[in-house]
Amino acid sequence: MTMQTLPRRLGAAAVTAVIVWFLSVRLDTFRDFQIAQVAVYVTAVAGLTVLTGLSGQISLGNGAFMAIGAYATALLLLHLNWPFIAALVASAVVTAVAGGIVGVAAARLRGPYLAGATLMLGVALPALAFAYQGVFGADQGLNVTFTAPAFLGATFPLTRWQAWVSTVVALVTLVLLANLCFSRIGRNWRAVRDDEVAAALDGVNVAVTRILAFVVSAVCAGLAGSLLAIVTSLVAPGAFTITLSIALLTAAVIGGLGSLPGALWGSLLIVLVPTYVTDVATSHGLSSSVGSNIPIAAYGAILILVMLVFPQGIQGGLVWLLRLFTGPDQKTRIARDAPAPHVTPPADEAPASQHEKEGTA
Amino acid sequence: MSSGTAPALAVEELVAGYGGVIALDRVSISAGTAAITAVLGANGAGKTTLLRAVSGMIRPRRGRILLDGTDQAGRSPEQMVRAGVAHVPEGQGVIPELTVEENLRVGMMSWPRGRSRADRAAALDEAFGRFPPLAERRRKLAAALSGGERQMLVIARALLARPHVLLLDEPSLGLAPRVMAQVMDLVVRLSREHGITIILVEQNARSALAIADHGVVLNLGRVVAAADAATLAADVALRHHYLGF
Amino acid sequence: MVEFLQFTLSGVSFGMIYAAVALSLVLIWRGTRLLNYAQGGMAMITTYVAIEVIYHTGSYWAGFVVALAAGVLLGAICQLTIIRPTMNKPPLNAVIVTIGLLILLEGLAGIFFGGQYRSFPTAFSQTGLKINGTPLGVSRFDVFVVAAVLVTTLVLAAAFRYTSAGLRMRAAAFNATIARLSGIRVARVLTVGWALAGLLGALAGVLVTPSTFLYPNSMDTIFVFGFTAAVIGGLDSPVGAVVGGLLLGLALSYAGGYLHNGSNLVPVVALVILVVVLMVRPDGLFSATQVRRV
Amino acid sequence: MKRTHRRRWQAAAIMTVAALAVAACSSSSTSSSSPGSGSTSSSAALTASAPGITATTITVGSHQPLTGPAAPGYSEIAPAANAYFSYVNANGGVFGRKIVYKYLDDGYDPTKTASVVHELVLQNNVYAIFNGLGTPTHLAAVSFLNAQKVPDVFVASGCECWNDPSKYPQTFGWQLDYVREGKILGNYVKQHFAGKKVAYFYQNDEFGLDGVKGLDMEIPSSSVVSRQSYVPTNTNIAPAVTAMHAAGAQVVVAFSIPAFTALLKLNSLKLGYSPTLVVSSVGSDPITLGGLVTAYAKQGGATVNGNQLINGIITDAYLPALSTSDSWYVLFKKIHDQYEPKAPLDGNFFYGMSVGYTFVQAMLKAGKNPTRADLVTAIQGGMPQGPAVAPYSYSSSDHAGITGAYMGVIQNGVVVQQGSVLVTDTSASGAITTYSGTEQQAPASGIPSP
Repeated sequence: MTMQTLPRRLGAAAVTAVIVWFLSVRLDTFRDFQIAQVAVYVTAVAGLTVLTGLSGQISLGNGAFMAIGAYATALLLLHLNWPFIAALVASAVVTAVAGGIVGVAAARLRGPYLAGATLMLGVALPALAFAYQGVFGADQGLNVTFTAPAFLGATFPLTRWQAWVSTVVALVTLVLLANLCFSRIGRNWRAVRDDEVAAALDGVNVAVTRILAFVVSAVCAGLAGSLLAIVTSLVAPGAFTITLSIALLTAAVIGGLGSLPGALWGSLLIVLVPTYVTDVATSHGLSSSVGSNIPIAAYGAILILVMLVFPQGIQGGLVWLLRLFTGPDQKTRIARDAPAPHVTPPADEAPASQHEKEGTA
Repeated sequence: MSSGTAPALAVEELVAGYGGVIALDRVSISAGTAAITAVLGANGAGKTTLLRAVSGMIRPRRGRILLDGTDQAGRSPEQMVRAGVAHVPEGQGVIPELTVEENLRVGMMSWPRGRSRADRAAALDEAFGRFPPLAERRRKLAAALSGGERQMLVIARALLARPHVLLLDEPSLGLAPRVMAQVMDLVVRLSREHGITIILVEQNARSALAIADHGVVLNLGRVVAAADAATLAADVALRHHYLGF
Repeated sequence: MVEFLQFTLSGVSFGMIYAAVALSLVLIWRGTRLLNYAQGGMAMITTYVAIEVIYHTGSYWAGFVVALAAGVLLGAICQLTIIRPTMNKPPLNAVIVTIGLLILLEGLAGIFFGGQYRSFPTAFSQTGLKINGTPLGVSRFDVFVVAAVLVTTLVLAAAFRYTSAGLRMRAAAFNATIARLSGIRVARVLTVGWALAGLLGALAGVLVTPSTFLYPNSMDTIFVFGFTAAVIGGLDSPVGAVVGGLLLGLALSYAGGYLHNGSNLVPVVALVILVVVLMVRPDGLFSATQVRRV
Repeated sequence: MKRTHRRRWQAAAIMTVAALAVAACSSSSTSSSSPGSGSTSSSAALTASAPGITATTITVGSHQPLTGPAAPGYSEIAPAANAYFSYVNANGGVFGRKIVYKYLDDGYDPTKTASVVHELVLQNNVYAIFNGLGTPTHLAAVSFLNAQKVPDVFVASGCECWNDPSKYPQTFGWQLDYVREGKILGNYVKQHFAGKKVAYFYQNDEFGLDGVKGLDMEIPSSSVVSRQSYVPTNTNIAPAVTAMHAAGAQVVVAFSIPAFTALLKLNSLKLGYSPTLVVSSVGSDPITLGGLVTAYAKQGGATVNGNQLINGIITDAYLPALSTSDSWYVLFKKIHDQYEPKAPLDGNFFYGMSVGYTFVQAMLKAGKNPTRADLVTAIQGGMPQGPAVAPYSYSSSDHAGITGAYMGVIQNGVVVQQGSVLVTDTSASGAITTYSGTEQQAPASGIPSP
């Protein structure tokens, strides 16, 4: 089935690519920059939504993988003058290794223990940039020079080129992830997420499956970090604080956990909402301490509201709307894509599993 | 409490389920005061759902749950236990992280605030008097108890709520035959000596009917038979068809 | 040698702060199987309340008490308004809601109290104690910090173990179904749990702020280390929270003091400790899982 | 199943369009909501001399840490500069044009900095980026600004990296850079505490490291017994202070922000440790510092006020002291009370006003209808000395800024000048010389003359 649907996904990707190309040419160069940013986040968030949504492992430290990818790219461009594409691939490999290591450690951990470990990873890793200033340049980080190819002409806006490159990488990543999710591996992820014991009895190697999920999400984060390096032209620890890791998880859940389109909605939210609210706030002549904090408060409030109004995230909400027109067959995939809610049984009506079985038998 | 005529517990036209699934379809049952009513049926027949609906663990969609003649449908478990219905769920009934005594104290949480320490202490002693094996282990974690002792503990805790109606879900599950016999004796004593109305859900229809006054057979959420225990036990066709013995 | 003593004492003083935060997380985790990422933010808000009270009344203790009360109130309100609705939704929703709450609180603090550093007075002298001439590197106030956290912990522990309310909370935490069938109003118990956690968080806030100053993000790092301490100790174990807090406080103090360029490596050291502990015991040092598996 | 997939991907594609359309819409709304830019983007080419300049307005942008861990202290600088601009606007403006100062929050996160600077330049069409704050943050913007040929003036950071005319022709530093500052402080220590044991306490970033670089140029390494760095996110500096104490340091030179200067004081208090403190101007603002340590003082046994705890701290300053006898202080206080009365009138506020004044100076020098290039040329042509006590270094080959400072001692909440103003360069060999010129008086009008 994967083989048959692959062309469709490629088609969809191509369509999206054309749309982005059209927008990037039509809209002003700042929008190009925002497209590039969205593409960067989509790449990272898609990886995380697979890790957390499908394999059921939470990570509050994927910003660290972005940092690894970004520094790898910066060092390769800086010292070895590699072409970006080569550096991109190399960064993916490096982060894959890092993801493997973390995955092995993570494979035994659950829920908040995994969250705590990954959170600390996200806090600790940037500190290394200070500990080894010679290599990583402390807080000043490493400068990355990235220019549009000559054949596009001298006047070609760099931001548009950044938007194109990032979008292509993001789309390729999404297509590959989509195939992965609906391949045997993806099914194993869901099986492990829903019931490890049952999965193991079905002959799924639980540990390997979970580690693989970490590797995949790490690679995505690494690619995103690599893109971020060329989009911001600087790789510095200040860009990879825990705030970033939390923003990634937030985007994944808000967008709709386990859903790739959801990754897009989440990324659009974290890129556009702050800019938009800031402009509104500042344009109303509020004192700067008030005006600058309104976007923060608003962002927090939005997170809470979306979670209470759309338990399945934005994608869940959209699919629910879609179902009003296209019949119930969409329901199944929300059920499939959403993580199993049984991890935290609600304190009130919490049927022990055997009761549930009898109830639904 | 109730005049012998009105049933202690009557369920009328009860409909309940989970999500899209209907697990109980217009079920009606009436249990006489101080009688043992066995609820029988294959796995998935809706037995446990019936108990969960009566104890308020799930909210019925339709129908009435009459306790001494007053409708209690839609009440929360916290309210039902105060109304005199104690539910001993199947399986993990004990809280292993708590000591035996603490498990029993939990049984008195439904008591009105007013009751004195002395009353509670007395109730505890009574429980330990009834179940000496528990008394020996009162300060041990419940995790340390054997299967039979756990079943005792759970029933003892339920009794501390001073119920009029006791809902027992598979009390004999996974117990050695000898222990199982003890549990069944206990159930009988509870009804005969303490006048507690008992709803007994059992896979093991034979032993259940042996001690029950009355029996109800569920299949796929519907009542397919309701009669004296003896009559049911004698009905060969029914036994083969629904009870598999 | 003297240095070692000084590192140890200041490590203990900070460790107790981490312990207090860790305890507040454990309280909520045991009750709701939810990790409250807003704990630090809530503590930050209650500390601002304390500062306002202190600067208006001039009394430290007035501020102290009001802060704890505010913590109780804030905890209960948050649980009732935004946490309870998430209880029957996918577990990560609750997590994101607490993260959203954290961001919201930090934004509100910036709006209402401004972004500047605020200094926080102390109950006792900050000048260092000496034992026959040797400075210990800690002040009377540090002693108060340790004492306050210890006393609060012991009181809570006793309440959990010996009072009927404590039994209710434990029963609800370990098996909500049985608790409800036994007539315990679990929903109410959970609110109480959040209120107590709010109190502990507020305590940590007022105790740590004199050594960090107050600003909207001032509790972020404290929360991260408190969280780490809770995970090290095992989220089900109050004892673990305290031990984890002390362990982390000491380790970070020694690391900062003895490692070359140690201040950079403090988070790395914390990570190493965390990983080592979790590799040996995936549910923390004092996990209750042994009992559970029986 | 397959149908589901097709529908999913069609849905995804459709939704992408929708989403990006939303982005496009919010674009129009944002630009119209930002003052000035709405009109400029359409009419700039016709009437105005440069992007961001209309017949009536000059729009300049900046990135500032208004929220997040770096906000305390720094978030007041932009409002201060803005207060000065409001004063200028109310008094005739710059050749009749009003300055519109649009400063956006970057939370001290380089990624956000890149984002807001792109927004300011590409969407709000600012004429220049002014006083962008922070070294790592501004580094994420500097190459973009120079590529776009946008004047990047008076960066709020003492990194010598801004002084690189060949690489960053558009970029100008302003404040005394940390290396020069380190040299001046080091020179003082060398002269006054010869033979004493010295310890360094510095923030572990470019600010601290450059400062130490300067110190090492002057202080013989033999006399440095301990070098302790701190990370701003970790307030437990007890280990560092204990180490300096144990090393027997009699003089502690601190390149720290005010909060950590205060924590240094607190932890010394706990150790009964009282070295001579030499603190860089960044971390020694008496108003801020006094406010922070008051809390310790209150409970410090004696009923002293904060100022007594910070009395005797040796520091340097490149801006005049905040004393009523100083003409700049009088001017800036007047403006403060009129336009930003709620803000604390401390060193940061004074800094914002001063750099704002310098920008107005530069705009006036750039001419009636300046292009972007004109501003750069004007500054490279050399700037008249402003509030700063030392002259600017600006030339076509030097974009550094203020070149010197005076040493002083904090007494009763004011920095009391010791000796004359010293100027130097950033090279190890460069001598530290006395500046013969005198401090400029603030113009009566409060506005620099063209």
